[in-house]
Amino acid sequence: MRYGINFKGFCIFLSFLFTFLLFLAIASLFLIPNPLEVLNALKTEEMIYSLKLSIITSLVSMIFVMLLSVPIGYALSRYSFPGKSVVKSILDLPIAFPELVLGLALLLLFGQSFIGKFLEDFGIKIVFTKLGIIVAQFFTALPYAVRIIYSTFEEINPRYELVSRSLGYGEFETFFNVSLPLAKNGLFASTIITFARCMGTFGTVLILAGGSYMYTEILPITLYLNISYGNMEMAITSGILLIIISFIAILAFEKFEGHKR
Amino acid sequence: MRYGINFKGFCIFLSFLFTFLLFLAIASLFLIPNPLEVLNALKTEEMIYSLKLSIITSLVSMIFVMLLSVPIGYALSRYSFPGKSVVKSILDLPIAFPELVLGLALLLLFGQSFIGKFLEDFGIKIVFTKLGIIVAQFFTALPYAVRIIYSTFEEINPRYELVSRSLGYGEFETFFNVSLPLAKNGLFASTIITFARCMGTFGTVLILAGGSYMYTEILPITLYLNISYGNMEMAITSGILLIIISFIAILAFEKFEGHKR
Amino acid sequence: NESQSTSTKKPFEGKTITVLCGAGLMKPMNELIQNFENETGAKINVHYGGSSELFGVLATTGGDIFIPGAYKYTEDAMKKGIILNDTVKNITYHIPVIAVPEGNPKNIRSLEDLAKPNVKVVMGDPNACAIGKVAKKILEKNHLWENVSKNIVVKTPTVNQLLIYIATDQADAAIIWEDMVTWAESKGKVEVVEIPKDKDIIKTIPTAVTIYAKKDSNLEVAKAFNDYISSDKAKEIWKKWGFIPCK
Amino acid sequence: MNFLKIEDLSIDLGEFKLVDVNLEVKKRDYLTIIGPTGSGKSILLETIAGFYKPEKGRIYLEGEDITNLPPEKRNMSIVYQDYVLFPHKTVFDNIAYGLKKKIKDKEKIREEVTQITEVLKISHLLHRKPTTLSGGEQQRVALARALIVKPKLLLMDEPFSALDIKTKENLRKLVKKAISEYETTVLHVTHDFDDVWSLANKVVVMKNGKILQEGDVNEIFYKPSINFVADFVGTNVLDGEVIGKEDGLTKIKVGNCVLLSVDDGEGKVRLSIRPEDIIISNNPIETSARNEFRCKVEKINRMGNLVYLTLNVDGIMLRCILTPNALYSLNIKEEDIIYALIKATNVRIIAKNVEGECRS
Amino acid sequence: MNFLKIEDLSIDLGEFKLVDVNLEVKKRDYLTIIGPTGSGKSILLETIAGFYKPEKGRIYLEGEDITNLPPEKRNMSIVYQDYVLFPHKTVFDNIAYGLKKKIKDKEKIREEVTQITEVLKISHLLHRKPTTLSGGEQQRVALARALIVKPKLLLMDEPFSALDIKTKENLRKLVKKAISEYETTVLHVTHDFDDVWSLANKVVVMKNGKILQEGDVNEIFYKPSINFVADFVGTNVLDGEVIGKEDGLTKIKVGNCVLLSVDDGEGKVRLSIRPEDIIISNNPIETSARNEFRCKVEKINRMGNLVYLTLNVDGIMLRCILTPNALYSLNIKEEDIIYALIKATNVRIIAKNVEGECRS
Ligand SMILES: Nc1ncnc2c1ncn2[C@@H]1O[C@H](COP(=O)(O)OP(=O)(O)OP(=O)(O)O)[C@@H](O)[C@H]1O
Ligand SMILES: Nc1ncnc2c1ncn2[C@@H]1O[C@H](COP(=O)(O)OP(=O)(O)OP(=O)(O)O)[C@@H](O)[C@H]1O
Ligand code: MOO
Ligand SMILES: [Mg+2]
Ligand SMILES: [Mg+2]
Repeated sequence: MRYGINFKGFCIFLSFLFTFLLFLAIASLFLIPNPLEVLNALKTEEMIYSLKLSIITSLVSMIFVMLLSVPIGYALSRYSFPGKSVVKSILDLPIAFPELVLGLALLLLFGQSFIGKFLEDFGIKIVFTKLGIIVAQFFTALPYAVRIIYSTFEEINPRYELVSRSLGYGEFETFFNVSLPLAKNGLFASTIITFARCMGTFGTVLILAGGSYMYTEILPITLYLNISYGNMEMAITSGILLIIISFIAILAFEKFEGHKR
Repeated sequence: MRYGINFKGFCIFLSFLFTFLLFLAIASLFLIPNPLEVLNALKTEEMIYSLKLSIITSLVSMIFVMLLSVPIGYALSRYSFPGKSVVKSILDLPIAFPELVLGLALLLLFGQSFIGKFLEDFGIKIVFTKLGIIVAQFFTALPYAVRIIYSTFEEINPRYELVSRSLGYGEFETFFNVSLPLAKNGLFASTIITFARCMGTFGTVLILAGGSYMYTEILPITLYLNISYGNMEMAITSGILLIIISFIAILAFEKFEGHKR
Repeated sequence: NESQSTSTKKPFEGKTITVLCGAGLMKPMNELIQNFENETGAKINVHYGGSSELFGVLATTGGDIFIPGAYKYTEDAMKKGIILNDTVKNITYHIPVIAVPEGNPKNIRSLEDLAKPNVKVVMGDPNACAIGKVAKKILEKNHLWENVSKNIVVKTPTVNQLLIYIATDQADAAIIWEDMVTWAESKGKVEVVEIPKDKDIIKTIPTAVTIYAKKDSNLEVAKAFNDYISSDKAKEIWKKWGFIPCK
Repeated sequence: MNFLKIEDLSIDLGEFKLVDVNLEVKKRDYLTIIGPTGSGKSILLETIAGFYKPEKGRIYLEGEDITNLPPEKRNMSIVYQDYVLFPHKTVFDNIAYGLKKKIKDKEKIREEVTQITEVLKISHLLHRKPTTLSGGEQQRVALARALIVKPKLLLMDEPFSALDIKTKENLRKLVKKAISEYETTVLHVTHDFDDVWSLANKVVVMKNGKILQEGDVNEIFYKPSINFVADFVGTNVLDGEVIGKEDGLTKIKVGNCVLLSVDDGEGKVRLSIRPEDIIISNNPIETSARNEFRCKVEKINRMGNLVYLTLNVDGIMLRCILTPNALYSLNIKEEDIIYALIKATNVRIIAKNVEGECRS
Repeated sequence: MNFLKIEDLSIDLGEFKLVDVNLEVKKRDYLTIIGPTGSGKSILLETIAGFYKPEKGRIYLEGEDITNLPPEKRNMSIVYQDYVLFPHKTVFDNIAYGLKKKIKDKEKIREEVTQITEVLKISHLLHRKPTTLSGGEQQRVALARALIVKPKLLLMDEPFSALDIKTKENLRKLVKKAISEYETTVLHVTHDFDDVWSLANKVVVMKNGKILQEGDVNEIFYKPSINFVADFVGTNVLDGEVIGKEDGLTKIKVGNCVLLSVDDGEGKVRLSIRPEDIIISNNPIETSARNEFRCKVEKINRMGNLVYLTLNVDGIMLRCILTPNALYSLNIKEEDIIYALIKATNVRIIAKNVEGECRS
């Protein structure tokens, strides 16, 4: 009995310890600025612009990431095709990139390359534009989502899918009606990670979208810009805003997840 | 039938499309520098130092992350305690931080705060040291690992654990013998993500450990420092090195995972 | 006191100070630090970074010596009262030049050429980084700001981006610090177009001791280091790495 | 002292409740738990094993209160209805799992596993992973895993349901041998009355989370205490009234007939007569069987290797079981008139002072 | 034309192989598949449903080659041994799932679900998630899900194994009714011979991935073609030699006895006699049954509501089944001498020209 309680206690203790450390670290950010100035900073046009742009681009990127990582994760888990483990490794790879490198790689891909030129002919400009923010966030977050969703699908017994198909549903419908809902936990995890990752993407966006004041300015860039301006209040405020928004979003997700079970 | 093939084809097509795009992006990085100079850059003392330090710190951080995220993920999934969804949200939160912000927060926590002083009294210095690299990587990667492992444990039927316990194994032993091996897929996913994330951590390390030449210099920092004084060859070389090492590590993991099933 | 009682023992043995230094100064700074350590026995922790990152670190948790990429940051820090004002010293000149991609496809020869149609110019954000502010002033001084503005495709918060964009052909020209492009130029990634002295605005890179040195009782070492890197002896090293030391 | 004692055990799972379960089991008892599907049998087992924490009530094992003891201290093994084999371990490791905790000698473990798997005929599967096994194979592996540790109390939830008759019979023999050898006490949930007849000395009938009746096998099958149990175990239930005594036997009037029973009773009573205890003949016979009735064969149903007759005794319907050979030698067809004989010892009074139906 | 035709079907799963399975099923056939555990019954069903791709062989449904058709085009429902209910859907949605694909009218769907769940007695569970259901409840939900779409071919893998006898009987009736109403053809894997007797018109016996025998119910149980099947279905198997004819019946010498059979044969033959077809009497009787033997009761085993006698007929051992009532009225004890009667129609020649044992 003692043994058991100790293990449980140990695990919960660790959870609280790290939550506490993180909380302290985050809280100390909140203590730097003067609350009044934070309020003022919040009201600036720049901050409002940046906040809006951050949320919108993150949501859009999140949607695209989820739309794409689900079929990719499914294909990697259910079908076998030559070169699969290389494909999996390449898809995982950008996780290991400092954002600067990923940004650079995307810049080369969508900049003056044939792909970039091709897209530009269709009026699609990625480099130094808002679209670039989304592309940057998308490529930064996609690998995480794919990896998580892949390993979730691996856990699902294919017999569920067979039953659905023998009841008349095609592969595609079965995927929607059965595989996807069964992957719920993994989808939640990857949605949370994707959204959070998109909110926090900095270096990739900076290189690909440029980081222009009040144009491609998302919260992490506001933060950096304001540090550069020597405007610490404003910088920390955008950091705090980022934290609060993310916290609310994540908490909402977590509550929603808790509800569904 | 056609329908089925289309869905399968569609999923596989998407996988290949994105693999191809990423591959192109990565490949174009390889085309920037002159191969001879890459070789020369590889042989410099700085590059070798940075490479070694990157691999060592990433491995150490990965081990610590896994050691901690497993009990934390387990506690979050198996036990209920007050404030659980807040704890979960706080643990997810750093994913949303630009590395710069996380670095600042950790700097505040381990720098001049009472915790920093307390640790320093024991001779443990984190700020601007190699230990700082590990701490930075650890806090950057931990949230991903916790989230993935948590959602993996959620999928495991607790009856397996009961059977193990009724066969005489305590909670702790059951965890090792049953819960952990059953969580294999999720553990793989989080190990890969953790290692890759540690390899790529830049901003957090830069702020907490400082980008000291040949001291706290890991590959992303080599890259940054060299761009800063215009040495593109050396910068890209460290990027390429980072990519190659990560690719080999991930491929090895993937192969190993494939083997185990 | 003790450290001076034995002549063989180096004066600052066992002391450690932290230097926050612009990443662009890395090469000469590494050499200088090595020399200083050998002479004095002090241990120098150097933390390279972009000027604004360094400023952020300094403002939140400190550091003993502050050497940003441009005087502006030292000025900001002085306003915050975290610099010992009497220790501020200029080390080297910081010279803006025009950088163009390899082969100079748009044939940029002068500042005026930046205003030609179809030239894509990337600029530092005048509010965000020192090079941006200087570039704007140079253009204003030459009455080109309005016309060049139309050609600016992006204003970047960091100077590194300018180099990256030029080196990867994303833009046709940028105004950037000369010392940043020496390496890239020698590798044929970019070409440099000098700005005539009369049209240019030359800046300086300063060093200063911070109030944190006082707090950590590292003042003595910090001051010694501060003096050392701006000394005549150090100037040779700065020159060696392509910088032009201040008189 | 009772080996296992359950006192007022209650559990609330929202839609379903276990209500005030009381149970006493002696050492070496073999208790089968029967009841319709969804009656709470599995939940009762899992609660005893320590999976659910009861809201109320206590569980004692050998006099010790184990209500709050963790599962690993209870010395019980559980065989699950859906096997719950460890998918990441080979069959060998699944079976050896519990043993490895107790003894360290690898040779000894291998020996014991080899022994039990040979008896269960699964020794050719030892290197396989459970996911590739057939239903019956998995069930035997689960059984081996539970038996090998020689638990004090063995909890089995329909352990033979996925097996063919031959294997089932063999396993019954094996379990019987094993438990008598190791002095194991067994709680066995089953839907197969053959399990009850061939293994159990005690039976518990559950419905809707309650224990309806508890007793030895004959009690349950011959003297079901309420209609539901009677119906469930398939006996004939008749309502009648005691009208006197005759030679020490109780005289009971049912409809227009009079039945004699060895059981005592008075007033309105309810009777149970098992269908396999009704003896059929073509002509009236003088025997020691005191109850003899002339009746009409209403219906003949062939079911497997048995024949079910529905007999009409002056308006009272009785179910009766025969083998095809008996049917043949009696040469009975539907609508025939035959004679049914019921021994007074087989007419059991299962309820006294009955008012109307006592459906549970 | 055959409704379902399987030709030379082979599958290799490494450790296990299905080898050259040939099977023909007519429309409205009810085929039960029996065989020891691990014989490949479930895999055969899953292959027909389209889960495994065969290595060799073809499957035809109504003349059309469906070997490469995806499962959703096959018009079959499968009821799994371990239910495989969708854990994320309520019971209602699980059942309505297949229907929703076919009809859009919500009212109609609700009606049909209500109807089938009332019959299956699971209408109180409609709003629940399957994870909280008992084994039997899950099984009925799985059954409802498969039945409601009225498939052309219904594949059931031990669909009643987790049910109590009462529920099982009710479900058999229901399935019988449903299939005759919808003209469904059924393949039903079972371990319960009662399923075979009460539902099937055809039986297939499998072992080690091969089909050993196929035929109608009586053929399998009365004329098992090889010893394994005989043993598996529990019949008596005797080896003898034809010594001539008498009144159109074949005279067979078994040991020291002579048996008469309606079947033709010559030379060495093997006979099957079902234990429930042996008629017992205390005294020799003159009947139409031409085989009468004096024998000794070696052993009496009570098993459930049946009694198994082992009879010694001049050294030949015969198993015989009685009900307790018959045992009582005959008043038989072990070691008694009795008379066994076997009709010539119940002595079946199951193999001709036998040399030694033909163990499969
Ligand atoms: N977690 C739960 N929440 C709500 N109801 C539950 C839960 N688990 C089980 N039940 C319900 O409790 C009842 C009893 O379940 P249990 O599994 O004990 O039945 P059982 O007697 O074993 O039946 P079977 O013979 O079919 O296995 C069932 O009606 C089931 O639906
Ligand atoms: N993926 C697989 N790889 C190897 N062997 C397998 C695989 N799946 C099943 N088997 C083996 O095939 C054999 C037949 O399995 P199947 O499930 O068809 O048996 P079954 O006849 O249904 O038995 P039961 O009556 O016990 O359910 C078993 O011995 C099983 O171990
Ligand atoms: O030297 Mo800086 O890097 O101007 O910002
Ligand atoms: Mg149950
Ligand atoms: Mg099976």
